[in-house]
Amino acid sequence: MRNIIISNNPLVAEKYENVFFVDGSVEETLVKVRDLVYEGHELVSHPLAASLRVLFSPYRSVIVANQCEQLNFDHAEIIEGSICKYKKHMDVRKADEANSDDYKTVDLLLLQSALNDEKGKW
Amino acid sequence: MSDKFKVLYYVNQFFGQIGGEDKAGIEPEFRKEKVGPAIGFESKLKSEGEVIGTLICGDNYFNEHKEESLSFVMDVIKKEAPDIFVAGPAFNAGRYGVACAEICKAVADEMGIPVVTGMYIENPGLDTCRKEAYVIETSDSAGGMRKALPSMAKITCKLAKGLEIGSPEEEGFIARGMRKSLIVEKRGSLRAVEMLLKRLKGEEFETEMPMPVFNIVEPAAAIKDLSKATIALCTSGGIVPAGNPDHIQSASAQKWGKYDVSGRDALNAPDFYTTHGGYDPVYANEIPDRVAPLDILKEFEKEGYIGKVNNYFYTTTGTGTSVANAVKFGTEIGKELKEAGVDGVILTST
Amino acid sequence: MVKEIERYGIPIVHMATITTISQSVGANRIVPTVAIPHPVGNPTLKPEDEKALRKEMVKRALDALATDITETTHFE
Amino acid sequence: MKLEIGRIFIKDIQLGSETSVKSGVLTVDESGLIAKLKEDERIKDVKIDVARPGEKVRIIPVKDVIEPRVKIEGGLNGFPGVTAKPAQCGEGRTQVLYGAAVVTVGDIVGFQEGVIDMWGEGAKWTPFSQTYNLTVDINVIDGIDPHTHEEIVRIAGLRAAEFIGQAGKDVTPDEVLTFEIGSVFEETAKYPNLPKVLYAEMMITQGLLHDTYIYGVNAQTILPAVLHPNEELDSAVISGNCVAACDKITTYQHQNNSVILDLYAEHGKEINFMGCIMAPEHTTLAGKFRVSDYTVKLAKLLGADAVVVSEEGYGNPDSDLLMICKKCEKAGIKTVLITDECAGRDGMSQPLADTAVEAVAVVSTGNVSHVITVEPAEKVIGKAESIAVLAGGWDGALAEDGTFQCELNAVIGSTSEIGFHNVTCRLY
Repeated sequence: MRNIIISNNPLVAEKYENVFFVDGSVEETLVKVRDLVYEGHELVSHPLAASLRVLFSPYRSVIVANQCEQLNFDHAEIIEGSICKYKKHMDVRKADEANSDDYKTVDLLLLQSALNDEKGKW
Repeated sequence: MSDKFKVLYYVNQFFGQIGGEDKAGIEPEFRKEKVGPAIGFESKLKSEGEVIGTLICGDNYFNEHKEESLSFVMDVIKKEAPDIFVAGPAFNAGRYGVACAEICKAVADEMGIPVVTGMYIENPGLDTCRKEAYVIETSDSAGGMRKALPSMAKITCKLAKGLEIGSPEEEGFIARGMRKSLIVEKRGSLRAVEMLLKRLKGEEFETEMPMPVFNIVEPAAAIKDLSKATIALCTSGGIVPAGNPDHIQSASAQKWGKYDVSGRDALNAPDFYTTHGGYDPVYANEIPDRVAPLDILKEFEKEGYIGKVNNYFYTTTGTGTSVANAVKFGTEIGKELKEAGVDGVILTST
Repeated sequence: MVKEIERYGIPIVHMATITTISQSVGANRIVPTVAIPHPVGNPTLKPEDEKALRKEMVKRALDALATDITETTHFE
Repeated sequence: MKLEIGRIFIKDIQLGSETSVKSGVLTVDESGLIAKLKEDERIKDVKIDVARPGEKVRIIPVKDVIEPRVKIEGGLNGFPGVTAKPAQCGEGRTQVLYGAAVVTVGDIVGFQEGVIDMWGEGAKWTPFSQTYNLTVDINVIDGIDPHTHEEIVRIAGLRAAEFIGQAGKDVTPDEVLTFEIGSVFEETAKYPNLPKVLYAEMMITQGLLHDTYIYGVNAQTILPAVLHPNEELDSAVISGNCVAACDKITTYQHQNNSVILDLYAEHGKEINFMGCIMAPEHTTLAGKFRVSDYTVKLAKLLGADAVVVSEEGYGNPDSDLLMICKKCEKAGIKTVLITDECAGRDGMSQPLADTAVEAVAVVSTGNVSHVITVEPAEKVIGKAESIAVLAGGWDGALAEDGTFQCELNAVIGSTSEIGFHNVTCRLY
């Protein structure tokens, strides 16, 4: 298996096998991703989404490479920067629980799209 | 009752017309009248506001008894309930500037009213209050009073009446570091094309988002003779004594710790471990010297390669620690190291 | 933290794995290290080799402190 | 390529029984439009309404904004590759109902926000408070998956714009704009001494609610492609993303891309505007590397001296923007970037998490976290519940009288990174 999905989204954990499930917040998920990057796993997908509304999502899935290589500094900076950016937006914001099912679905669909995008390419 | 807004004014012993350096030790006092620059200041308010009183304190007294002075000042402000607070201008006077800055910051934080002061750009008090106060930029000496007061009065009127404050250039204050969103005449794409044309012609252009400049510190001079030098060990890798007695946070650290290692040969487990939340702690917990190499430094000390390892070892966690805290820690730790006569520092990060 | 300590005129050497970050926080003397979880160690080596490695790195750091520089320098 | 845009100035919209423009008043045949849209059997229900500048009306959640147009000469009417057969865009004559916009409203997921206020404080921050908006609120039948739902609403908006655009077919325009740029060789021969400039337009291309289409092709699947600027001005590019309210490029903004228009204005005077590179924003890092390399390669191949780069979205696209910037600058190609920023609610934070020393010329289109306070509306078009999502962002955001605070990121087009609006940030 080439990839591991780090996710706190139960829908993702149900659907895929190569998931490291984080029973916690998006921030904890990103911190787990950071730990793996520090251990030498490369990021496959970017830790953040491309829109602000989805940045407010209580669910997030990030793909990292399964194999452990030398620490990739660029990736370490990307994940550190992402955590900073995430915290900056979420510090005072309330979690949008009312729409959590929709957030789960969108996170899953965006993840699928990333996996498709990645398929058959290096 | 008048409908004028109420200003409370702060000056030091000199501008409070009590005396010069010899009077710098006087305790804070409050007078229900206008003293010194407050008089000129009020005349510039165009009868829209009035100065209801002047606080005066000696510069030395303030800096040596900060808490007492601040509490006196705050009590007066609470009682008098001004709409706005004005201090200085302090020009380039260091102690006066620090007093104005500390008071402005405290008033803004606790009372939530607007605060205005004036300083020379290099006044050491500036950084304390530039975010909280509107600091009018002044010349470096009291000769600039005539220019400073109208600007201070103008911005005071605007703040008191809740009017929109113009740009730092228009109002003459020192930029507070705030990114203000505003609507301008030209749309973004047109500004981009104009910037492009200037860049292509080699003309000067101004980016709308300056990249952060990391203000560089000149490298300190090298140690002349290692064998006589005292070397201190610091780490942001969160190595702490067993039990983490000072409760150093695993991430977003709020404090640092220092531990006497004069009697140790190494930071060996299980006496030490890492509290850092940002990396896999297994390796550090096995041998904490992998993060903070006290073992080797002590060997070099024995061998005479270095003079001495500093008695204290300093530690905090790097993860998610805000820049402001990192600066604070560095300043505090650096001060101790300086006082301890340390000649060089090894900082390890994870 | 690095800058603030150096501002007191005390030379400081930063031993860090992500040297780009080290540089961006203003370190002038930088010694690149092994890996984030064990900057001055390597658990895959035999204990005596690991210690030799650490000693070599710390020596490099000390020598960096004894070297006059005018700009950010990596001691590798 | 030569394109004429005939602008018919619209001064009001009325609902009626025919679709026409008379003395600047656009009348829309309401039942005819509904019937047209309901030809798609998956659409259960359509509500048409009008929102005019100054009215105390709030539209929420906005999915897309489209300019109604009709092609009267050259090419095919509609949106080739989507609502019409594939055809070349960018030539002939297109008539535009200038000042009117079709605004699709439709919640595909519950957390959409995207607000347009037609009056007061809110109106200042969106360019679409200045257009006469025909709102099309679409409900789909049960059991439709989110992807299909998004597609239905996207295409219904385009069809509505096409339907209404017909009103301009035989009207003499108030103004005719001509856009003409020949081949790069012709233009370079004409203007040998002018600097060659390209526009790299980044597009969100990451899956549901995060897609962009060129001639109907999902841009996630393309390598960066060169477009003649006229193609985009003539409806070749369509937005399929609807959750990045403040900085997404709506279809209307593609049709009127302000960077293209402002570069066009300097073509032959100060610059030689050679075209647009459409750069997809991938979510994978490999994709980001590939696209940035490819974009810079195209710029080098065309001999560009400078590139204007605009971003779409916020978060992972910031990486693409800086990658393109760094690689261009390294290749000796000067860049100007357009992006929004997050300086926190009080504006006191460092605006960027990603930084690059190469990014020396950046236009800021505003702080996405800037807080504005808006009054309650007299009329809400769309889904009133979405206001709760918008107003419930943090404690104390909603006051008792219904006034609430929201961040600019909820307002359509407020911090448009193609510089469509007039917002910026300054150091105070």
